[in-house]
Amino acid sequence: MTEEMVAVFAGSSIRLAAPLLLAASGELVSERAGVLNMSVEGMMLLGAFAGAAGAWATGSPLLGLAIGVLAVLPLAALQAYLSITLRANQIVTGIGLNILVLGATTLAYRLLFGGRSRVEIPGLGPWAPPGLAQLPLLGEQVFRQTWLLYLGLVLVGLIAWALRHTAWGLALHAAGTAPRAADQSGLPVRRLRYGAVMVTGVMSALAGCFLSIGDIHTFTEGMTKGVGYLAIAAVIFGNWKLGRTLAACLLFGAATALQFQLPALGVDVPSALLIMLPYLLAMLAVAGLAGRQRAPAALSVPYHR
Amino acid sequence: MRHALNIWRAGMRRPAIWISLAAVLGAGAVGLVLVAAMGVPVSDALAAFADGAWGSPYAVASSLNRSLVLALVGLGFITAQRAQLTNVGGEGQIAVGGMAATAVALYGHVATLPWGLSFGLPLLAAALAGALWGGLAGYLKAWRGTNEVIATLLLSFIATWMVYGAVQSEALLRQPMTSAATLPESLPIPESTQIPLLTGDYGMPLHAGLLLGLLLMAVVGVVLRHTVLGVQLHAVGLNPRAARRAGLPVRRLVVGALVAAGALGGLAGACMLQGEQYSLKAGFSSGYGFDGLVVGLLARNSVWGVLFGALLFGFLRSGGINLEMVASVPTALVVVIQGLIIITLAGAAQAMDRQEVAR
Amino acid sequence: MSASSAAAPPLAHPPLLSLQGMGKRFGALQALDDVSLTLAAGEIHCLLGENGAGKSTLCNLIFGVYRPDQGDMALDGQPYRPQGPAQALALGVAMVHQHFSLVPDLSVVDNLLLGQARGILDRQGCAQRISELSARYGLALDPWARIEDLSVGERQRVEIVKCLMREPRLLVLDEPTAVLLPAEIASLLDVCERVAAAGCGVLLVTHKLAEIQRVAQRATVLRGGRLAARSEQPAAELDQLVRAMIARDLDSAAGPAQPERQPRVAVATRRPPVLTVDGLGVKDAEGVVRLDNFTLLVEPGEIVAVAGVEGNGQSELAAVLSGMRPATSGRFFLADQEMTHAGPRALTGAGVGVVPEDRHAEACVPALSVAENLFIDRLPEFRRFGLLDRRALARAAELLMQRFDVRAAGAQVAFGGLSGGNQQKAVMAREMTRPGLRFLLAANPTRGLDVGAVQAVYGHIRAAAHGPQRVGVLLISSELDELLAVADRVLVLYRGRVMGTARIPVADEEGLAALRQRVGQWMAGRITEGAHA
Amino acid sequence: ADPLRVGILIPGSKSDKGWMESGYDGLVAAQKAQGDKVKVQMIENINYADMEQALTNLASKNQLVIGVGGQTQAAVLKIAKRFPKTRFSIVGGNKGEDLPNVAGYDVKQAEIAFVAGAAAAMLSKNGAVSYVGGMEIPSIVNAGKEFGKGAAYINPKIKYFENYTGDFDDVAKAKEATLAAIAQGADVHYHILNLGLRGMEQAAKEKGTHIIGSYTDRCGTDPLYIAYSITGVGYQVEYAIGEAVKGSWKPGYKAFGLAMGPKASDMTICGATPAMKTRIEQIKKDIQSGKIQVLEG
Ligand SMILES: Nc1ncnc2c1ncn2[C@@H]1O[C@H](COP(=O)(O)OP(=O)(O)OP(=O)(O)O)[C@@H](O)[C@H]1O
Ligand SMILES: Nc1ncnc2c1ncn2[C@@H]1O[C@H](COP(=O)(O)OP(=O)(O)OP(=O)(O)O)[C@@H](O)[C@H]1O
Ligand SMILES: [Mg+2]
Ligand SMILES: [Mg+2]
Repeated sequence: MTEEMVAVFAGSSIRLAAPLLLAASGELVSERAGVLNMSVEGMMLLGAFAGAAGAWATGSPLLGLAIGVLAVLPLAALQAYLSITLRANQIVTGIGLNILVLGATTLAYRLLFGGRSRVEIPGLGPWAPPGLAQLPLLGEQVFRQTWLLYLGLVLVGLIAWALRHTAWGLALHAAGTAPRAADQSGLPVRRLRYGAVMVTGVMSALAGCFLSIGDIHTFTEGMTKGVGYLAIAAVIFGNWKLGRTLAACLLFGAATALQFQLPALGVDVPSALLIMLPYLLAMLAVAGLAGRQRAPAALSVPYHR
Repeated sequence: MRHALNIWRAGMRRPAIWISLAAVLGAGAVGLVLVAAMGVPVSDALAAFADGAWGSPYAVASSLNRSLVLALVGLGFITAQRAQLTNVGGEGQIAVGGMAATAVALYGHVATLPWGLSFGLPLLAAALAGALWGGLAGYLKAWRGTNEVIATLLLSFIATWMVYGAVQSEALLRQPMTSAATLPESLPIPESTQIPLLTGDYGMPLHAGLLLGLLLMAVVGVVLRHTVLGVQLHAVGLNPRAARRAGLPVRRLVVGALVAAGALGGLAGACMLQGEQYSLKAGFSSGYGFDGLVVGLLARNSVWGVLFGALLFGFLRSGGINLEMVASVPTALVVVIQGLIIITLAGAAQAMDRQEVAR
Repeated sequence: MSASSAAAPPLAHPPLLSLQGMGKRFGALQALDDVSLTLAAGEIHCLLGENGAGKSTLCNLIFGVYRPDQGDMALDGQPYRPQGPAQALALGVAMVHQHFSLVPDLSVVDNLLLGQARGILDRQGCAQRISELSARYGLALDPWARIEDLSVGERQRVEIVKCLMREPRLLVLDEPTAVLLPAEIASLLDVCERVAAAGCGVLLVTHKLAEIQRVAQRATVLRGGRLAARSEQPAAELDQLVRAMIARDLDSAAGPAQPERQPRVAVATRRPPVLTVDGLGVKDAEGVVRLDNFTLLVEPGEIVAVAGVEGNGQSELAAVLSGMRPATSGRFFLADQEMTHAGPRALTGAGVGVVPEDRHAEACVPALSVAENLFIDRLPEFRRFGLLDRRALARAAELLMQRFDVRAAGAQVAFGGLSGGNQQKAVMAREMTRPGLRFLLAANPTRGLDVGAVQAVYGHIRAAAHGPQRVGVLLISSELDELLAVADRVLVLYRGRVMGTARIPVADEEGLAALRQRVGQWMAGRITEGAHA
Repeated sequence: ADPLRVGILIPGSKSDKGWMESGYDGLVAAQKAQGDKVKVQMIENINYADMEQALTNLASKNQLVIGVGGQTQAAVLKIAKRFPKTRFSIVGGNKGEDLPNVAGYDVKQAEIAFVAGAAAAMLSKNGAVSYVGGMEIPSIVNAGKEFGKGAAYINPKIKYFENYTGDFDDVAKAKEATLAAIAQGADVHYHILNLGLRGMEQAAKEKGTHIIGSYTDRCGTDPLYIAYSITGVGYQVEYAIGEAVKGSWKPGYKAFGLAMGPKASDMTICGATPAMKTRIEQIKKDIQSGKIQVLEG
């Protein structure tokens, strides 16, 4: 394996991990608050679609990104309303919303782009942090990425800090592990959970936009293809800790990237095996390596006084 | 019989049924509005839908066969759910079930066996394979504390790619390569290993798996509601520590619940393969495991719920196919309606529960 | 003393809190009905009543957890209708709940910051305040300890400090002393008095008459959700209060429940012990020794008490003997059969009954019915044609509920809806009626029970031990008085070690007093002569 | 006369920018050409489990049923027996069971892939080319193999990389697969992808490499594409409908490919030098004459 290949592998892993990472850290926030958002998948898809449609309609990828995020907020609010106020089963509503979004974006895509399948969608540009950009090999292959990736990293860092050092983070934790105690300490449990779901919405929208206007500058029907579910897997795998969740995302990204490196190296492995590699690794990890998982005690339990 | 009638009457008094009906009709109405917005006459759309869903003996049979698969997966889901285990692995259980059924039907020398063993043994193999797949998640849950949602989900992805791999290799299930163009599929299974058609006529290809499905539905219903095992599963799910303290075999029950769910999923796979498709292809499970999961979720722990949900989704999809063909309404619309039904039912669930408790 | 539900007598200045005609219904159950009460600033007001009388419900109405169906509340003369705890807290009302309301996997500091802090957390500053408050009220606390790792008593302290940090005008305490040791109780009552002296109103729910005697300035008694009595000088009217509470006379008059002692039935032939514990040891995940070389014989019909400050190895002992946790060393036998590695199922099958310490987590499935909970491990007995015969189950459950005085709307209601005390009684009922019961392990079986129920429970225990079954009993409790009253032998655990054991003298007041002295010393970790009998 | 009733099943999305869309384009072209003479029912996005039912619905209401893609073959063969009066055409069909009412049109993607490989080798500056396929089904795998052989035919020392993403429509994977090949030096890419092609485009755009397009000649519309291989999926749809309207529809296996002329199969290098053109034409002839042997599919 040449050095260049290693660099490409690293770059590829990061790119494949990026949408997972954005979505997973968003999902982590709401799971920590006790809401299991199976709808990350749908939120990502809607974000991807609205971002692409917005960028196409306005000609500006930045506006597209803003539109993508704005479009997901009502969906997140709906998820929150269903699972927090109506106390609906969170897995059901999540899957229902995913199905709804899949149908709706497909229909809308046909309406908007139906006859123009070769339309160009403006995308976000790449950027490399000064300094790092000059590194040989790595500068080009690893650090030159859509700037959204860097924004995402900053946001993830911010989330990590807020979870640990702010009253909001503490309140969120309480809402997820001991909502009754939180309530009796005068915290607005439901409002906290609403807020957490909205954060998930924003992060998932960013993840979706990363897929559509960030990485490949196009939208395709149902393009998330289970990335949202994998993000949830990463959260569980990460044992509801941000650092480990990020590591899980990178692992999934690397396992997927390996699928393209091995054939390029001339290693002959059945491609079915290569394609299932990320899932296989994840399975092995949750089965043993990751140890016993300890979910927030009130995860997916609606709170009612 | 009188008993059944009483259950039915009690059921009809439940507001849950009316709320569900309203949700379905409401979602359907939204769908029709969308149809109208697309410029398609509503009556045409309705006619096309009805024709596709139940317009001919063939349509009815196809819808019912599909409902059967969804019902089996849904049954598995509520079985595990009784122990508070969320089995999202239906798709993978179908996949391994299909592989096992194919393997036994083609290479298990069962084709000439008498008394229905020729198709019964592959069915059994599928159930065992599904049970193994579900049990794996159960084992991990009971002994290693692995979250079953993620385990079953990952096992689903793995199993579907296993099918992909199995039909790629002649050493596994691929048919012999007679030319470079031989498709990556298994050989068609022998006729005697196919599940017999109830009518004996391909014009109405309703197969005998339906009877098995109804039987299993009754069994699961009774076990979950009216047996010691049902209460024990429930207790284990609600408070595993207390259940262990009380001396219940917690781990065995956890594994057992997922084994049963997996077996039902495996049977669903066998029904798809031996009842309809007759040869194994990559992607043969077609997302039915996930649809069945939704049926199970919406059933809210009731076998009747599974029955109605499976019928609803089975006929909905059949109608949707025709809707697009005849009235040029994209099938995506049916997907939207499906999503709306799920969301409204889920949203109304709390209200339904309240009503039931207040009774 | 008045027993009417008419408006309370007017006070000199407007009361801090006044409740008028409060009512609350849960489904078919009228938990509270037309209850009125006033409480002045600086007053300590005791709220009494049997298990399920509605005390917690009333407290929860005041704290905004529930909304009343009827009635008006006023705080400082202003109408008071809290929409939730948040609003109650904002108006200066704080509450310590009967069941803990802390976040177990957070540190003490974080729990105290919860709901109080804004923006960026100042953990150091908070730790500082904790030290100040601890010093002021004599409530020692390690700010950085995790709640999970604290003993029940320490947790209760955290709850109280959490309330005090908010400097409330009205402090509601729902059975705060149920889990405390005598010394801790004394310091808690001191805190109450100090807080009250500073002008705060205190509403104290308790079952312990000694506490009423010590601190109560006024008292209100509930029975079946209705106002049963009110007293302006409760210390002097304890008898009447108790009578109002249970609407019948108690055998012994005032003072803590004193189950009468019966001389032990002489054992003609020494029978082999039911339980033999040989050098049992438990280390926790960090390798700290929690239980060290524990050795014990329990004879048939013998009641052995394990005393000690909570957190000195009792829970580990109970967990090992009930099969919930493996011992790291040593062995134990049931009669001749080694049970060291048996799971809970094997043990219950062999005739071991267990009343666990944490009954919410280990003893019940709240969402299942009372009947199902009562027979959770014996359901196969109710099998008919392979199906569960729910009618027979309910009948059996109702009989059992009657025998053990479990009060509920029926055998089919959810276990979780029972009041704390009735849940405890139900667990007792199940464990004591296990077929082939040979050995009973009971941890704090009377915690949270009203005086009448406490007697009943000890009656049952004694009947099991001294009756034909001759059950051996290991009784773990921190209620020293009760232990001495009911047990034949007492041993004291301190830091996982047996500090001493002694036979409890019968009908010898002086000897008992001396023993109490000695046990108290053992509990505090002081070795006196006569250890290791 | 009554219009000819045609039912068409597109298993994937009709706007997938690839095979399915190409088939759909053919349908649109046929409708335009035939006007009132045909009446069309179409259904898309059908998975295996629903395929039989969709085909049965189409077969019971139409005189000609077209399945776009080899994945419809098994189901078509099954249904065709029950509807002996309906004609069935499989676009991308292979040799197999012969039924009196089923026609299989072999698009011969492998054939043109060989030519594309040759073109790629001529166009590559680094001496390295790559191929990304979706599913590992014979037509796709064989095309990959032939692409590699075609490249080696021109330049025996050429480096060739191939990858199968398992999914014609996964954009991100197609992009990463292409990037991995680029890192190995590949500068001309060929593919059989649908929606996934967008990922390949993105990778090529970022790294300044080039793509050989498929299905339709669009030279001059996008500098990213330096050549196009034409696979007449749409042409075959048109052909089936045209034959049926004329009344000359015939059952049986029919190889399309180069033998059926440039509408069925062709190779265009955008801005090709005369030398290149001659070379390509020569290769096409050699394939047709059997001098160069290519795989089926
Ligand atoms: N935290 C725990 N949760 C669940 N099981 C535990 C735990 N810790 C230990 N165990 C193990 O559980 C095992 C089973 O206990 P138990 O006797 O209740 O089950 P059982 O009835 O024997 O069930 P099975 O037949 O499935 O083992 C014991 O061997 C014990 O070591
Ligand atoms: N959330 C609830 N749902 C249904 N019933 C309830 C609920 N809370 C309390 N009850 C019922 O209301 C009655 C009063 O309960 P409450 O908890 O106020 O009793 P308590 O006086 O605090 O008893 P204890 O001394 O046992 O704690 C009981 O019969 C109890 O079963
Ligand atoms: Mg109480
Ligand atoms: Mg065991």
